[in-house]
Amino acid sequence: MELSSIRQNFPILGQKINACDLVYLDNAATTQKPIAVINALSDYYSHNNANIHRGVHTLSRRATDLFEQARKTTAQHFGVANEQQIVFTSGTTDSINMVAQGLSKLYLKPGDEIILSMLEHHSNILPWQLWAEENGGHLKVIPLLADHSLDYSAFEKLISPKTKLIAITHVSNTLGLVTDVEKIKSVANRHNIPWLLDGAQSAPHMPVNLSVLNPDFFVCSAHKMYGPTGCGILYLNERWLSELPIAKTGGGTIKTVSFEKTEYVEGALRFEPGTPNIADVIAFAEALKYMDAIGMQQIFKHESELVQYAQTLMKEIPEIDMYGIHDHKAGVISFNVKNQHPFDVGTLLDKYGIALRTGHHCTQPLMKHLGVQGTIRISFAIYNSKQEIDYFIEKLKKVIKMLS
Amino acid sequence: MELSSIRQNFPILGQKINACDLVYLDNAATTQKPIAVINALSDYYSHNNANIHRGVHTLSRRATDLFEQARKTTAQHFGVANEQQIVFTSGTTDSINMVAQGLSKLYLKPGDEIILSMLEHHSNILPWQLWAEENGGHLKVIPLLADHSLDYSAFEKLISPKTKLIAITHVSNTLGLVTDVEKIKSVANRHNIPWLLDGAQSAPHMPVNLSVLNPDFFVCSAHKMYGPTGCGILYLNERWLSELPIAKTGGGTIKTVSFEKTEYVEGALRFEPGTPNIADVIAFAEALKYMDAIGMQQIFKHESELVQYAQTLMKEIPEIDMYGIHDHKAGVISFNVKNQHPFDVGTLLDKYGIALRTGHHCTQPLMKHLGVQGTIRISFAIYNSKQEIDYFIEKLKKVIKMLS
Amino acid sequence: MATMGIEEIEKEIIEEFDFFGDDWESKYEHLIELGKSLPLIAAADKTDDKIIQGCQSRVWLNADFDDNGMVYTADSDAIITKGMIALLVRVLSHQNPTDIIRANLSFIDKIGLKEHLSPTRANGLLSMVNQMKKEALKRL
Amino acid sequence: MATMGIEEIEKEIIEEFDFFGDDWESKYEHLIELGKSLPLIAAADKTDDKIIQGCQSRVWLNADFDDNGMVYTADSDAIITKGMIALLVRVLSHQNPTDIIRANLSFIDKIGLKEHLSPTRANGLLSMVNQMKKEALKRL
Ligand SMILES: Cc1ncc(COP(=O)(O)O)c(C=O)c1O
Ligand SMILES: Cc1ncc(COP(=O)(O)O)c(C=O)c1O
Repeated sequence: MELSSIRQNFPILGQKINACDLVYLDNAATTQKPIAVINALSDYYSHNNANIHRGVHTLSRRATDLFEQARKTTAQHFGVANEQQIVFTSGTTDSINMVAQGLSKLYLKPGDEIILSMLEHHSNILPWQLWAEENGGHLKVIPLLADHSLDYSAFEKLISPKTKLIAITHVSNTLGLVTDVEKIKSVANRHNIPWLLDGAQSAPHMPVNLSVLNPDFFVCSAHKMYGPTGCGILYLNERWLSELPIAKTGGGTIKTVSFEKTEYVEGALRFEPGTPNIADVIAFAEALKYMDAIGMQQIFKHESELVQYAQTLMKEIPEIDMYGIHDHKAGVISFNVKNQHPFDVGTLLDKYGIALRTGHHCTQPLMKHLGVQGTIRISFAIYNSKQEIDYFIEKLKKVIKMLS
Repeated sequence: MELSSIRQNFPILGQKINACDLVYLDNAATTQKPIAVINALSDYYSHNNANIHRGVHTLSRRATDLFEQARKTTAQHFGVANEQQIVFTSGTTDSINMVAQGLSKLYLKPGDEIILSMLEHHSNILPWQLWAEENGGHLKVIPLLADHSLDYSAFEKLISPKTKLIAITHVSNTLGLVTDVEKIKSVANRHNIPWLLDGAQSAPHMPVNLSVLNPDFFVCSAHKMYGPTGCGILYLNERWLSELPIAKTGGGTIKTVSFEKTEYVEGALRFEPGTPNIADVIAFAEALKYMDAIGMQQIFKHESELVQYAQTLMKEIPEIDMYGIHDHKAGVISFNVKNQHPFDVGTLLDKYGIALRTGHHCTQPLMKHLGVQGTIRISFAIYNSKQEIDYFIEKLKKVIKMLS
Repeated sequence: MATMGIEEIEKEIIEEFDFFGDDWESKYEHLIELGKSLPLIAAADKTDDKIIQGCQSRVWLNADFDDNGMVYTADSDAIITKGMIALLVRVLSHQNPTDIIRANLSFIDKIGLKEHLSPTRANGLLSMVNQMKKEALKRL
Repeated sequence: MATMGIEEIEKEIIEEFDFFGDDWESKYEHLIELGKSLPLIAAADKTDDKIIQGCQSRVWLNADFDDNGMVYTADSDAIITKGMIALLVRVLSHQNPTDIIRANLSFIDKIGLKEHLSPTRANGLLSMVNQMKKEALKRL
């Protein structure tokens, strides 16, 4: 697919902001949506809307088929043979909480340890911290090397007989650095420790084959993958699909209910109490099909080129400090303008139609490690272009001048 | 507003099912969506989509304003002065789980008792049952009188010094019977016991003023109120807004985070970790505006007339057993055809384009009480008409003949 | 063995239903008749462990094997499901296990009742077909 | 008291900004200049308890009262926010508490910087205005 034709699939990109063309570089926060996804929502509500499972009428059957087909599409996208291992949630944060709440019921014990990294997003810190505080658990943190990548040898030394889980981001949302999953996996497997991979920032940018990576848990958000807000997935391996205790319960998850005793169903539905986010799950499947039509390898290649291109140009601006410069990154660059507050830079660039994010990016521990209050972050998607980066660089230089 | 013009607002209603006009009588499961709601989704994704809070760019500010405006609209709709008391969740089931998980952290103790009723939906049973099983708690059940309404005098006798919560449905999703909230409230207040009102089936059908009802918790689902799937609310009174322990946590809920210690924000955001369901929350506000434009009083009146009309006609069909016949009902009628399985009746009526629900309606304890495997349920919305009921009655009679 | 093979019986059923053309009411009336005429499953075989739980209508299946091939008896509490069962039993009974396992049962589609075999259908029929095949597999 | 009233100063600022017309770049350059020229808050007053936390840029506010009315000093770590603060301090300093409480500060809208006072803005300015009014209220 040609880049220009890709852009035309995204209605929002035609917009003017402050009389300038919108240059949307805030994709790590959320991506824009192709018309196929937007239409999937209208189509669903205009033709097929009904509550699912248990319904005997035509609309209900149609909606159920679309929903369960979406589960299959998602499983296929991630190379998962048994689609029951795909649980639909309301997003990455929700998924991680479900795992944390579930594990803390039977599996995690007082004194146990969980290993995280210095790169984690708050959503992959706070649920574990809550467990630790309430149950006398401990969080161990993989430190960073000088280039801000994970210190894998320090990681291995953190393992102890009390280590019960490794929960790690696949891609840093602030720096774009890609975790060496094979290293994590081999250590986890050697010590027989379950591990969770936070794929919020990898799933949008690169091929992710879960039957190859084979984590115990994998989580991601539809809204960062060209899909709608309010939808995400929790992948569980076969073990946890049957063993993870449920923390959230309600209609639709049961075989029989009485006030004395309830018998739960097996499979994904066990973890999907209540009316699911039917429309958004169906629209999410359209987003996955859209990405697959372009090809995840192609997406990664395109975005890597943008990162290289931008990094090279930015290195030449003396007023800039970049964090986590690397060849192998997933669509994200973080930087600061010396002596300037990110907020000022972001506010002025917005005036030129450039949307980017400033602040701590929900990674305060990493900010502290970098010794900054916040950074300026640009992040790419398939519809971004080198021309946009040129424009960004031009305006960035201008803004630096305005501020100094 | 005229009924005919209301129907035109719902694109799906123009549909043919099996060559017949769609007659959608499954509104208690989920309602159809007016074009204003569908358009709100496309508009949002085509013009305003961005991640919210903390963003400095124009789209982010717009999306944040729309989202927080939706909170205000929701608060106004329910007569709530402080919009921070409106927390957006993924639905009723999610909301109840949040309360159950939160209360079980600090407030509920082993041996404590929670009072529910025989009418409850599984989503207002299972979260409490999970607590009870895991923590040695007890569920007490308000029994029903012969007419299937709550036995309020038995209710009062269930109160003990160990009663820590009353969690009760505002309207029975299976029978449509309306709880006498004043009775629940006065007992709760007299004994100083917090109470939760499950408004999943009241909020769609009648005016609900939370500053008058003044429960500790109120929950409902957007998808049953002409809004999108994947969105609901948890209303908390001032006490619980500050006191309810959080059970789910992550990005966006914090002031400061370190691996050692986290300081949480105050207000609704405390309970909304991760990227919220931005688009659906905004579209939900459109649904509320749509209902308010018609008027909740008007909606209740229209649907009550339909219930009266249908009940009267159905009483004359000798093969029918109706459950919970009452003058004051919220848009729901449950019945069975003697000696016939609900599934058969539902399957054949679907052939005539009539969408209704059959089965246990996620109220198995009530089914057991009624001594049936399931019922056939018709449920109304603002777009239903007497002509549709005539058609339904005609076809129901035909189906009864086919089956016997 | 049955005097007719699976596909032959399927063909017979398709012709039988073709007779009704687009008149789904008659088609369903016929299905209901078939359901009513389904030989009852032995009470002893209608036990909880033989139940196949659809969300709504329940299905009981009993499978045996004799010189003529598989012998299925089945029941459901819903009459339309029972009619479908009658068709399935008619097609698969007294057939040899290999043929049963291979059967794709396309007649269900052709007589316009495919929806009843949908995996998301609440009537347990698809599970019944799978169970029928599983039982046949045991007898290979 | 200030020699000019709140609305008079607002009018002056509006005229000052009108000069730039639609040229937002110059307008922001002016704002940045104003920020840079804002008299520093006393180090002793720039303490954590005087901080008004916006999500991103932080604002410190100190309020006093003398014969001329309220005396505000303030600071921010972001320069644009500081420019806005300079305007607010210029308008509200040396005014009497009643006038401050009543002020609707419409000049911010008129000079095209309304977005900075949006309740969902991450810069803490709206909280600062509210805090300024609260301090005035104490001196009524
Ligand atoms: C009374 C009642 N409570 C709770 C629920 C659960 O709502 P949801 O499935 O939207 O979470 C329902 C929906 O069927 C209901 O009718
Ligand atoms: C690495 C990472 N983890 C988790 C999250 C949380 O995702 P969500 O806000 O969709 O729940 C994000 C989103 O910013 C992220 O980048």
